[in-house]
Amino acid sequence: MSAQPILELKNVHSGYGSIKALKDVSLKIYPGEVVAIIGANGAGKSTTLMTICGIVPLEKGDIFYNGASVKNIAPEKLPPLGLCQVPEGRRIFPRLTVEENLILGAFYRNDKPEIQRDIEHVYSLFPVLGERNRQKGGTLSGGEQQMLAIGRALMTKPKVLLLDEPSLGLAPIIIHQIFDIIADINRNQGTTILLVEQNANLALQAATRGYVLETGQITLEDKASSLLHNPEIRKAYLGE
Amino acid sequence: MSKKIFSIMVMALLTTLFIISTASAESLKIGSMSPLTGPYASDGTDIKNGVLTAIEVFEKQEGGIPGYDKIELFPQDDVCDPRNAVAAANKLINLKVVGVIGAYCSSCTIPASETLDEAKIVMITPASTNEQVTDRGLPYMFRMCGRDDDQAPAAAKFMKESLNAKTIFIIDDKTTYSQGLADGVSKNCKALGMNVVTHDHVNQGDKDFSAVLTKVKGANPDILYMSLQGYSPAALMSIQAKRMGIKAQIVTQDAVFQPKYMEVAKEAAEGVYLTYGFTDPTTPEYKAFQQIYEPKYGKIAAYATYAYDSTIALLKAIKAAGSTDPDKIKAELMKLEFNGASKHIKFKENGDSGSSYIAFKVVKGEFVPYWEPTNGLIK
Amino acid sequence: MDSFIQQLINGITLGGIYALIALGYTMVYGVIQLINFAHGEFFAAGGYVGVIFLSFFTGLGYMETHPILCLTASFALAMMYCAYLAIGVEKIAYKPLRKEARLAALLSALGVSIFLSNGLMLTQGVYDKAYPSELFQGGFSFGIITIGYLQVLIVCLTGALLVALNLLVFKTKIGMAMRATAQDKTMSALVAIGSNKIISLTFGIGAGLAAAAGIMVGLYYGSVRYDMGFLPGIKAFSAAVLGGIGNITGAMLGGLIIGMVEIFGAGYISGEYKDVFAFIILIGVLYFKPTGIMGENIDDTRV
Amino acid sequence: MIQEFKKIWKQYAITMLWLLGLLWPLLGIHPDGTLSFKQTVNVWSYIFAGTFICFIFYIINKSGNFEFFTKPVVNTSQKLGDIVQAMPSWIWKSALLIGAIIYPILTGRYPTDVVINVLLYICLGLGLYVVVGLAGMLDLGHIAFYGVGAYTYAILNVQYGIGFWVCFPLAGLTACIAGCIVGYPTLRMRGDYLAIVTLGFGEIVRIILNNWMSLTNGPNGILGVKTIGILRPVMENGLTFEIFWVKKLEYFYYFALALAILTIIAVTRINFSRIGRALEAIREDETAAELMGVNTFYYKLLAYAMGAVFAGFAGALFAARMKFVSPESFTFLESVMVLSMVVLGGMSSIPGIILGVIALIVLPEVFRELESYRMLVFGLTMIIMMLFRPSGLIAAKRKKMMETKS
Repeated sequence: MSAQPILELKNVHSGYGSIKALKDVSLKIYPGEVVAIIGANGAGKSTTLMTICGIVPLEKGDIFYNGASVKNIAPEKLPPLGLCQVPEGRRIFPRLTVEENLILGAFYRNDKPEIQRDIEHVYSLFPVLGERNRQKGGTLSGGEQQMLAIGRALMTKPKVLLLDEPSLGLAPIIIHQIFDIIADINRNQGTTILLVEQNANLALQAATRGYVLETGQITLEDKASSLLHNPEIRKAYLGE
Repeated sequence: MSKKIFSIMVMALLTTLFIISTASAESLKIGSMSPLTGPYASDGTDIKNGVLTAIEVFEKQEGGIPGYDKIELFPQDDVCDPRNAVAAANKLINLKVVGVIGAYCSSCTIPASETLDEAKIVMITPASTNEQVTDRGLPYMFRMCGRDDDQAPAAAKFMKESLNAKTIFIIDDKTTYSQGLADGVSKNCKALGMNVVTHDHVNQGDKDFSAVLTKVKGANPDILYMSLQGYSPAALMSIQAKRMGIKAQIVTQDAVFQPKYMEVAKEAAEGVYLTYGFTDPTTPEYKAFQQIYEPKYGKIAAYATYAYDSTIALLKAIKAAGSTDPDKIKAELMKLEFNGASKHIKFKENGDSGSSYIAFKVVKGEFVPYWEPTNGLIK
Repeated sequence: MDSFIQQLINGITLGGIYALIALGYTMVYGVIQLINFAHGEFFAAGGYVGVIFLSFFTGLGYMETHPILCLTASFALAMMYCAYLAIGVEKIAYKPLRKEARLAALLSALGVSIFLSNGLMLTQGVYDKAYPSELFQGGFSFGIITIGYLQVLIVCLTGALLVALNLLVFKTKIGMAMRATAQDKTMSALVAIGSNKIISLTFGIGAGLAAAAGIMVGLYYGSVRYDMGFLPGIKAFSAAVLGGIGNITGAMLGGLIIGMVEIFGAGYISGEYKDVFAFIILIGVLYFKPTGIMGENIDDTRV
Repeated sequence: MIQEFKKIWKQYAITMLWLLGLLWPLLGIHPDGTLSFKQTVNVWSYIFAGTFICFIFYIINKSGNFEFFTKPVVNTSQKLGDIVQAMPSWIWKSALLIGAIIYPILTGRYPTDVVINVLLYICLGLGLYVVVGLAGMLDLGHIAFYGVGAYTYAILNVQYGIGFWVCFPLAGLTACIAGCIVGYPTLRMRGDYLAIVTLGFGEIVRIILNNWMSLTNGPNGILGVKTIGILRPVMENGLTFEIFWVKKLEYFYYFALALAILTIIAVTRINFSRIGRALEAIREDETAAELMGVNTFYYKLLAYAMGAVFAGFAGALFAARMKFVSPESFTFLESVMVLSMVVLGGMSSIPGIILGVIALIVLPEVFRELESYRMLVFGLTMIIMMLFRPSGLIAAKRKKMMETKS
């Protein structure tokens, strides 16, 4: 592992007004890793991602991306830097077509031929999107929407991809498909992935390292494989 | 927490209300009420300016009123809304004004005068022409302008005798003033044997009159009688009528007597007739008014003159009465007889001051006296 | 029959004016779901700035030598002015309230509307301002039917703007970004769309359209007035809702329908009740199609 | 101090420059083809001076330099507040009530008149609160019910000579019927579609009032409406009753006060009743409410009807007090003002709405001295109030309603 983390959270505090969702969270993510954050409902997993992207305001602490602080950078300036999130619940634009959703992923880019190539690439990853490229996003099924959301994020050419609950509400077979593609993205394109999941088993199998988040605090940090075999984790999150 | 904020804010606001309602100064206070904001702000401002000019002229010519350093005006905005008018009236009562000039809209004058009557304050309206203003028999209500039922017969007579009209198309814009006048004209025209083709309505605030003007064009009457409140819709309608190629002569009324009408309507205003109380611009009274008014506020409009005369009448009466007792002021007002800027002023028993409606014609961007009821054409 | 055709022309013109205002209204609504009461005031401000520049050019004497150029310049300047005004207003009065309850912004918009119309009254005087230009005053005459050049111009301009806006919104990346911002501002930020910029842009375009409408109205009716924005504002709002609020073609359609209904109502039934007919049509349409004529049936993002 | 507030200073500077750019075309370009700057700079410098002073005060206050002054004030008000809080609510309420009762005696005619307006608008505002605040239906035509109530009394009184106490419930009834008529077709609509339809209904009512000459006397309005008459016992030659006309403003004030208090009590009861909860459920999620067995159709109609009844009562009192009704009192702008009162008050607390009503009725009166600048300042105040207290003067405890879904 290289010494310089690509993304680092230092003693991050954040929340929604009087509700403190994160208390002193520190994370380090190194290039090329797949890092999983697991935790129960309301532990602050999604807030962590939203804080990284600047949507939820940072109250204390700092966030470094590629060694530079991104504390005061507007959310919309982050994707051009290579930091992109697939938020919980997909949030594709329901009244835009599949293709328009993808084009918007490349909103900050001006290289038309390259964008076209990337769209083709997404279609090759998710052939079903190619078939439905003129359909409105809102009419897709859950799995297709998840694929579209990932595809759209890929259009930003991310160096670090933040994935929030990609398995939420999907059929097991689709989940596997999606996790295969996530692994593929990590392996073939060298994209660093930060994965937030409730499905700890799945997440830890896909990840190299893992963090456990409980009520806004990191309680455990280890190699994914060790976490997977940690009896406490197995008890708390894997239902044993 | 909320209780605390609540009580404090309530107290603060209501106390402010109390404080602002008490004023103190050793001056003679008179009030004016007219719409200073909202759609009729232009006419309302004319009224206010007229009153201010009158005070200035009166102080200069007659040296003010004995016992007071100066005459102070409290102009109130009524937005042409009855609720605001009554609030303004009550405020003026609290300020202990001696008399009130206003209001503009008849629908404000009527409820405001009821309120002012309770406090026995003299009110002279320079602009509300509705019959009900004085017909209710309120003792302290006076009127400087004419009445709808004076103007309507004059207009009908003019159309019959001078323009030889046989058919007439009436349009009003559904305000107390415009509709009352239009109804009167319609009745009088029928009585004189003219044919009222249609009496149609538009709405207050409309800009587009093409639908009704198309009807006018189809009906091809001799006269198009526009009864619209204010010069602004009248200018719009004149322009559109001209554009549509309507041949009918346009006749309109005193609300349009505002030089801005010609400025906006330009050549569409040429040849338009309107009825308005006869004003002799050569009298010294008018000149005194003009000298002060025009450099400050621009060209004189209809209601400014009436507001001026109303104020002069009120101030003369107060001076003659030598006190602020309303009954004495009233008595003096009834006795008063003088030449105002607009006309010879003598109040009748019901508070009206009579009127001398004549017809004007727009010639080269000026209102030119054209016809009068007794002698016909004015040379 | 002749008068029917004349009324039809009148209706199309009036509808065109409403549509022109409604286009801007619906664009702003489409992006931030704000009933922008101040839109009517942008329209009035456009009319005023138009007359200011036209008189200025007349005063300089350019109007006689280059009338078309002056008119175009006035249009451009007024549109820029209103865009400038609207962007500033948005930043001051709407942006801080974006995260608050929707009605808070509505109230702020009402305050802006009152403020602007009174500001116009105070700076421009309480009297109507006449348009100096005699441009396009003539018209075609067929028997007793007359069609003014300005009527043709209004309809053409509305049509052209409709096409241009549709192209902008549906064919360009900016348009896509606008639609995306309308649907989900957080997600838009996550794909690098600066929603503040997009919203400013939308306000600018919307107010520019309003300014164009203001000048057209000034030219057509011959004068402008400080309170001219209020009624057309309500009518344009009705038109936008009738067509399916947020939908550009719908706004156009709604404007035309309301204009037609008013003219035919006034022409054939009764002048004083013409607004009643317009509103009854509006209520009737919404009763059977609660999201307007062209509105989409996805209303979960609204209210 | 300057460093700390660098951002605010910058924003302020930009705003002032923007304003200068805004003013110049309006004031500096003349029809004779000349350009000038003097007037623009003059006007601008007045505005600048005014805002600058306010701004300095704002900054000083924010940076805590006023603490020597504000702290004791805040402290005492805090203490006062604590005392108030500690007192049982009946003391607090009766204090307010006593204040309300002696208000006309302490003050003059004009404050009493304005407070009568406030009381009538409290009824209107609380009626609208049931529709907007509780049920979450945006209503832009509420003033129509006020108009219906006022005209009901005026017509019945002037044409048929029926007294106030008979007409008063009838005014509520007709307004209620009007509410149902408006409510019925609009129940399928949501959000802004609903808003425009209620706006339409409001305008239709106004236009009908303005045009139905034979019934409403059109724009002339109805004159000679009798005020409230009460039977007063007279002790001369035995016990007889005579009719006493409530002509004096001070007496009338108490009727308005009584109606306002009744409305406050009624709306409070609704607020915490089954109906209130059902309406709130509809506001939060109509579909979910329906699935939970709330008859949304019935409750929404009920909300309209109740809102309308209060407005109708207020209308009857308005007619009795003005002794005159005309359509000018029931314009769209009035509807918007009533809605503004509810929104400004925080949309879901009754004291808040009362405060909103007081603010929006009293402020234009306070600004009366400004003559033509009155509405300009009023508009500005509205914006500023919203910017500083975006969730209303008294923010609701549950402020989830009507939020934009992010």
